[in-house]
Amino acid sequence: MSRPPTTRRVRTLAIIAVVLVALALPLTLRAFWLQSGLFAMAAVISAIGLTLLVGRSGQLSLGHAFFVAIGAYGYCYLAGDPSSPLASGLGLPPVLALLGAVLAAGLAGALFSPISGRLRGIYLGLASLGLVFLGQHILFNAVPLTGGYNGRNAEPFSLFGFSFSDGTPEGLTVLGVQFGGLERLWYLGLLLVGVSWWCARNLVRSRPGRALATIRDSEVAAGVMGVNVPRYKAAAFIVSSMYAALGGVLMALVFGRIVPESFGLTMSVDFLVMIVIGGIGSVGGAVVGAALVTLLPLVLNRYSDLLPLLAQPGSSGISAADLSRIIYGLAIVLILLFAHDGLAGLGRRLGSSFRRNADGPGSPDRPMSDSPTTKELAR
Amino acid sequence: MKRPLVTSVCLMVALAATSCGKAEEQSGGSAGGAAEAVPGVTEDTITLGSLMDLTAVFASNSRSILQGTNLYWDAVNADGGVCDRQVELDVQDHGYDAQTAVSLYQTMSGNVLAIAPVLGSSVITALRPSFQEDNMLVGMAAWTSDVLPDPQFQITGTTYDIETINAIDWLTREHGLTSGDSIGVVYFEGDFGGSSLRGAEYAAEELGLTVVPHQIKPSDTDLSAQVNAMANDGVKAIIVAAASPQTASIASVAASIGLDVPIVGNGPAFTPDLLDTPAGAALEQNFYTATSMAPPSLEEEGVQEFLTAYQAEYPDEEPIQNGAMYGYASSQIIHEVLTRACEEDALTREGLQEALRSITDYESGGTVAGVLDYSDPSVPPTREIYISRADPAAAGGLTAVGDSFVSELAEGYEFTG
Amino acid sequence: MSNLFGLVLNGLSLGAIYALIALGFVMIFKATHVLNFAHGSVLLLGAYVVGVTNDALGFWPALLLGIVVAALAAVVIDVVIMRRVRAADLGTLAILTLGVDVLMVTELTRRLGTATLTTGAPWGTSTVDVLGSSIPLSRVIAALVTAVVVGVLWALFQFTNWGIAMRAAAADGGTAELMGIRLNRVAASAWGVAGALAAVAGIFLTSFPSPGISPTVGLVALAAIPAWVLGGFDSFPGAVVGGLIIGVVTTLSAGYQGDLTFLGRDLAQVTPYAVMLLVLLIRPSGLFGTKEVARV
Amino acid sequence: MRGGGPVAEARGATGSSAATAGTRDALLEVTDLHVSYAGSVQALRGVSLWVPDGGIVAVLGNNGAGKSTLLRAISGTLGREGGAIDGGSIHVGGEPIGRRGASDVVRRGVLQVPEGRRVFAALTVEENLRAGGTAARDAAARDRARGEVYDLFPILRERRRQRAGLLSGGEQQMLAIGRALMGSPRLLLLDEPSLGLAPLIVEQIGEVITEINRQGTSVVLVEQNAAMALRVADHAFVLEVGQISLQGPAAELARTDEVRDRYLGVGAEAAPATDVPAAGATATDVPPTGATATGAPSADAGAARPAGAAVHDLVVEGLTVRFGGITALTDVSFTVAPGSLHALIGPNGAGKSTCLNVLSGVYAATEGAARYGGRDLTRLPRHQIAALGISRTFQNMALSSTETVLDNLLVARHRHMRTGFFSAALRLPGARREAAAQEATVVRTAELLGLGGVLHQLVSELPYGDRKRVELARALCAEPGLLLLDEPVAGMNFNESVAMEEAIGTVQRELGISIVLVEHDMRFVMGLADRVTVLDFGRRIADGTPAEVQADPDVLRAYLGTEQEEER
Repeated sequence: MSRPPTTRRVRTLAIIAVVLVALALPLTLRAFWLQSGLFAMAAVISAIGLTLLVGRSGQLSLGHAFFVAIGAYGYCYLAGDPSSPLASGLGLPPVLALLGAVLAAGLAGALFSPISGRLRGIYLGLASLGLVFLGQHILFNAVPLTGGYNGRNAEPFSLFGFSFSDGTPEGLTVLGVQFGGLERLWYLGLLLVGVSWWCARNLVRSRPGRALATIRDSEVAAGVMGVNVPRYKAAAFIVSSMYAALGGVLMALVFGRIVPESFGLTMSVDFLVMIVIGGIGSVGGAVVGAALVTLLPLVLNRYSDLLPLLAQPGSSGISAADLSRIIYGLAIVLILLFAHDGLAGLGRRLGSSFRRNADGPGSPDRPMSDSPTTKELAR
Repeated sequence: MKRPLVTSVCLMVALAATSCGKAEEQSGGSAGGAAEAVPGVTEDTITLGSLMDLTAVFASNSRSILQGTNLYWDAVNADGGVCDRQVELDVQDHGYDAQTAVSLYQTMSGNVLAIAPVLGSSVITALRPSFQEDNMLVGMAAWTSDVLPDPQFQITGTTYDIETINAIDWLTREHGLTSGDSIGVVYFEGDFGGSSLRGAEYAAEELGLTVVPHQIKPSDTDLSAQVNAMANDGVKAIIVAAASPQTASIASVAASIGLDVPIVGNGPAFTPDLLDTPAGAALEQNFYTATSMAPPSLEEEGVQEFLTAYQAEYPDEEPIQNGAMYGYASSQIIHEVLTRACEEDALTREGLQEALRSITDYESGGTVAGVLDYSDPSVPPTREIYISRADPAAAGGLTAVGDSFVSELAEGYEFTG
Repeated sequence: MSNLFGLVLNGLSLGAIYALIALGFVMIFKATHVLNFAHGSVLLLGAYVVGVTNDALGFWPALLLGIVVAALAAVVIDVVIMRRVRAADLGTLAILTLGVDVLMVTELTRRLGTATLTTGAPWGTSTVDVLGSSIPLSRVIAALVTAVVVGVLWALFQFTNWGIAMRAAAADGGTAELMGIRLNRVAASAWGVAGALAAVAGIFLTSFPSPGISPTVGLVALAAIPAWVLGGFDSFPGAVVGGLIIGVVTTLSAGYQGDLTFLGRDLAQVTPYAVMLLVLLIRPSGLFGTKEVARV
Repeated sequence: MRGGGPVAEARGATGSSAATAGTRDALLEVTDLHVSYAGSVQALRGVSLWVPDGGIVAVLGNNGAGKSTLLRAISGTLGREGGAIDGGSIHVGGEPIGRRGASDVVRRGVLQVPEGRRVFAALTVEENLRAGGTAARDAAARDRARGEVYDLFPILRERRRQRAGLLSGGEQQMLAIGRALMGSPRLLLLDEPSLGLAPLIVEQIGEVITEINRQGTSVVLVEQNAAMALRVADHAFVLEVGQISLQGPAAELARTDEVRDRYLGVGAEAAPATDVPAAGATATDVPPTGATATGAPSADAGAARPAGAAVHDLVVEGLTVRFGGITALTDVSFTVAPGSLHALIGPNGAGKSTCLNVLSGVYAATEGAARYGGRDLTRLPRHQIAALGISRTFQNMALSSTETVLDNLLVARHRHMRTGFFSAALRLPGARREAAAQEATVVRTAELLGLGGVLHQLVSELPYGDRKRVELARALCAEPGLLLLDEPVAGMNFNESVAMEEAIGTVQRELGISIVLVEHDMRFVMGLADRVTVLDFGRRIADGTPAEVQADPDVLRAYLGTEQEEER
């Protein structure tokens, strides 16, 4: 979309500002914030993939956690120590393992495409839910590959001997801050998020992106315009799976150890919460939604004990933990009640109302029925 | 127009300024020379961290553990504390989510001397590398042998596999279980159930029994299919390595289909209010627990002390044997560790580890079976257990059957973890 | 052989409970196109109310109260929250109900605390002998109640104005509105009935052979999702048949787990979803669901 | 035919300002009504009309003229479609209809029979009637109403246990009317009751309407079938692009050339475009668009031409399409010569769109073939048909409304582009070059159709007429050899449709492509087409030049009904 040049310049400057701040953050953030931020980054990458799938091609998926798991476990297996007695690996260099894991998820997405191509809307959503349960079953039972219930360790990421997950080589210090594993991983995370965002924005504005949007709005129109609909739907699934997997790899790196319990229904639903709160179909919305959904519970948990009038853990009053869950639930409800097209829609409306104030009265807001929705799919 | 850039430059400057703060904190934390710099220890307080599940599946268990823990430390603090310091507990809720736990641990680790108690096997698994890195003493609200021989972990009593071996041995002695018989094992996937199943398989192998395993999840509460299957396999006893809802279901279904066999549960398999449920009669008939944690009704000094304190604090509630008793007993041991470290003037994480391993003959006053010996991290501190019978008349719903004991079979068990 | 027979009987009776839950899903979906993630917590609420009041009131009044409270809670969710966003898309609606679910489960978990509540159902732990297989009496009653509920629902749909209005609104809301049918009332009543069904299912799910009311009971409602899906989203007969199939599949895979270890442990957790996927592969709109028509 | 009755005074054709005195006894009074959808698309722009108590009023208009919007506004169901009343008022029996719900309107005795019947297919006839009676006061009133409906439609009594979905079209229409009568209406709103029905059945429906009215119910009859409507009604209003362009006593209107031309499709030669002052005068706020661009195409179209697809004969042979039990097309054959404009006409529901849908692969043919360039289109998936150089527009438009015009147009370049996911995601140089080149091509075509200024706007922000042109532009951007147009001027005002006519004519002449055109607007068709195929009830009833077809008695009968024919 082209905008007036001034708006574009403001946007560019804002992006530069955000990037600069993000680059400087490890200088000041404590470990908790770095760790939480990295979790958010992992979620952001996967959520971008899901919003491409749901918001762009109109395929509802509740199976995203499955592909995240393939990324996480794929990386751990490919990079893992071949001689480990519990869960062995192939011992590939981490970079290759990362690429391999992402490709493996793409392959899994392709294998699922015969089903995803046949089903629509809520049917596809709940069929993919089945994928999560099947996937978790495999994670629990394929012990030699996955380590079973106890999971397996993630090999630290390194490039040419420079480790991103621990402190080797030692003694890297910037402005008096020692750059250990988390600080270094932060930059790897930023890089991956940046590349993911950039690719997603490019895709949305390209030939495949337009084809997907047309499929979302009318499969018939897309077909008539020469789009091979089944193939593009499958491709959207594959791309989204690869994004999920990339997020999964980062997640494994941040965790250091992955367990199958993480990759369940809750994770899948959380991803849906992220893109819905952010505004379905909006890459920026997915980023904000993912950050919000990941950070909100962590921060609330961490700091809600600062609030007064809370009961001690173990007694029966409302404890800090309960309160943080309640705030989380309320946040979901309130955001969607007052902005059913998510934060992206809210932002758009605020933006356009600013513009309108500047330009005098203009057209009112666009209604729900025109936003890219999955409503039609439900039928 | 240019505001974003200006803002960002300002922010950068601010960040650079605060980075000095972080730098100082980092150097302070890693140097760790003076006693003042030890995380979680100040002039007048010792802070212990606790990672519990207060909102998800193990919420009720976590709450009762914290009841026992609070009970103990409140008494200690009223008594002047440890090492002239008050003991404080920093409790965080991970909601049984490993990711949350990992994040919470990041903040907690810099502010606490040790982590006790921590609940949730997937949480412990996910945090294990961090525990090792931080040299953190971890009081574990679980009895799995999977953590052996990591020296960080403090286990209160023996492990599930030993409990199960002792229980099966006891069944052969008291309930006529003989070679060729089958025993059913209903277990949670994961280290709790896995540990118990390993013990059962070892004992079965040694005694010529057949194990019929049934793996379940904590959300399974209707076990009629499994019990029917076990009845068809003609099991002579059932081991429950699961939680109390599963115990209740197994006992009541077994009774309803006429499967009249002893049911022995590991520690977490029982809570006293099960006896008020429709399963009560069946439990009274056939249910036993096998664990190092004493039944609250036990006529021993330490246990009675606990019971009195508990009843004074929570007059309307029954002490949950596995929860409150564990919280109390494990705090006793952490207390001992802190006292010893204090005596050595080594109230540091390393000092705590050494203090734990210096304990060779701790007697808990009956709350934990046997004499605890923590010197060898590759084995649990004891192999003794109590067998207790479900008894609505007794405090905590359990009455000990005989004294604590260890079987020869259990003595001979070797830990593979 | 008698083992198989017993397991199938057990499965059917368990399936009857799933059917009650799935009927609620269908009801809400047909009336408002919502995938209701809060269904489990409504179920839990119903059971909880029975659990805390049955000592004081006796079982039957407590049961009635539980059903009424659950139905009201569902109606309140619809009227206060869902009604404001009727036109929103499927994902938004589902996530909204998820937010409600988080709120309800948190509060109920907190209230349940450490106590194990029981429903105090008069059928206790009795069992019934059916052709040599013993079935818990509560399950037999559950199956009977489901049969009665299905019959009553059918009759309501067939013979009452409410039923006709409901079916008309589900078939074509716009036209129904033109006929003076108040869609909001129809929607609220559908939620209410679904809530009541959930409460009934909740009572059976927390009665023998289950031990009592625990916060995880709400999760069991999710186990009814495969039943709902494989029956077809908008089909009442589908919900019943789907429930029965999933019930039988679950008990069979739990009962024969010992012989099926090569498929991994704890098979009963995945078989419902595997069956659901298989059915969807062959029939993309479930067994009884309305086929989607491509429109231009 | 009713002679007397309180027929309102025949006002001048342009006198559609606020109705004031003289309508006190009006049962329904709509005053200066403005309705818009999505905040931007104006569907009604100051419509005033009234229905006297006991009268029958016809509202005539083409597709998209705003007829359905008017009904939605009256029945209180605008919100469902994202529409809102921006100004004006609606009174029933002297009381204003506020913005309260539809059920409130029903309870005041206004019931609507929706377009396309929309019976509840899975419910029985009796249950459908009960669904209609939910608003009735009590059980006795309901029973009485049911008795009356069964008396009116004996066939429904016979079939009361049958599922409504199994009824024939005519029976379904009767059921839909009966269902609304169950609410004992004072005012019945009928939305295109003749849609897709055989002339005989349409006659019956007309009689039924008269009978219902005789029993004391006022009727608003919204129709495209002007013949039947004007015969039944006392008074008629003609809606055109959201405004009343003509009104008067029905009998008088039926005799005017204007109506005969525009809505009966005859006498096109007799009434040239310049003789329609009413439409022209009321449509001043719509910018004359495509017309300005008509000079330019020759050069630009030439530029777009070389890459275009080859143009072949389209030979349709024995095409039959069945959906379930319904036969939509029966043994239809016609041939479209390369470079010609072939019109496909017929009453609503004749199977024209179905035919187009088969040609573009949207529907599967049951029998028959459609050969183009040696390939049988009925055997190809949609995207392969597109690859042969066949492109189409959709009657209801299938644009991505949240995307920009440019993006919508670029989709049509899909088959001319090669950028895949990988090169697109990484913005490889090849992808960037290709995107720039294709964008330039698309911009040329957009400018050809006067869309150059709106390329970066979202489709949802455009007025209806512009959207229709985006739809056409998209089809053209695909550089087709065969272009299928489904009602390109539906809902356009006169000037817009003239502009569109010129644009299509230019496109066809300059590009030399074949066009198959489905359209209702006879004047439009007759001015453009080289050859016309007429469908009725899925069968071909005539085929020939416009002049031949216009003279064909079968065609006249299909369009105007038997009675009208006799009158001539």
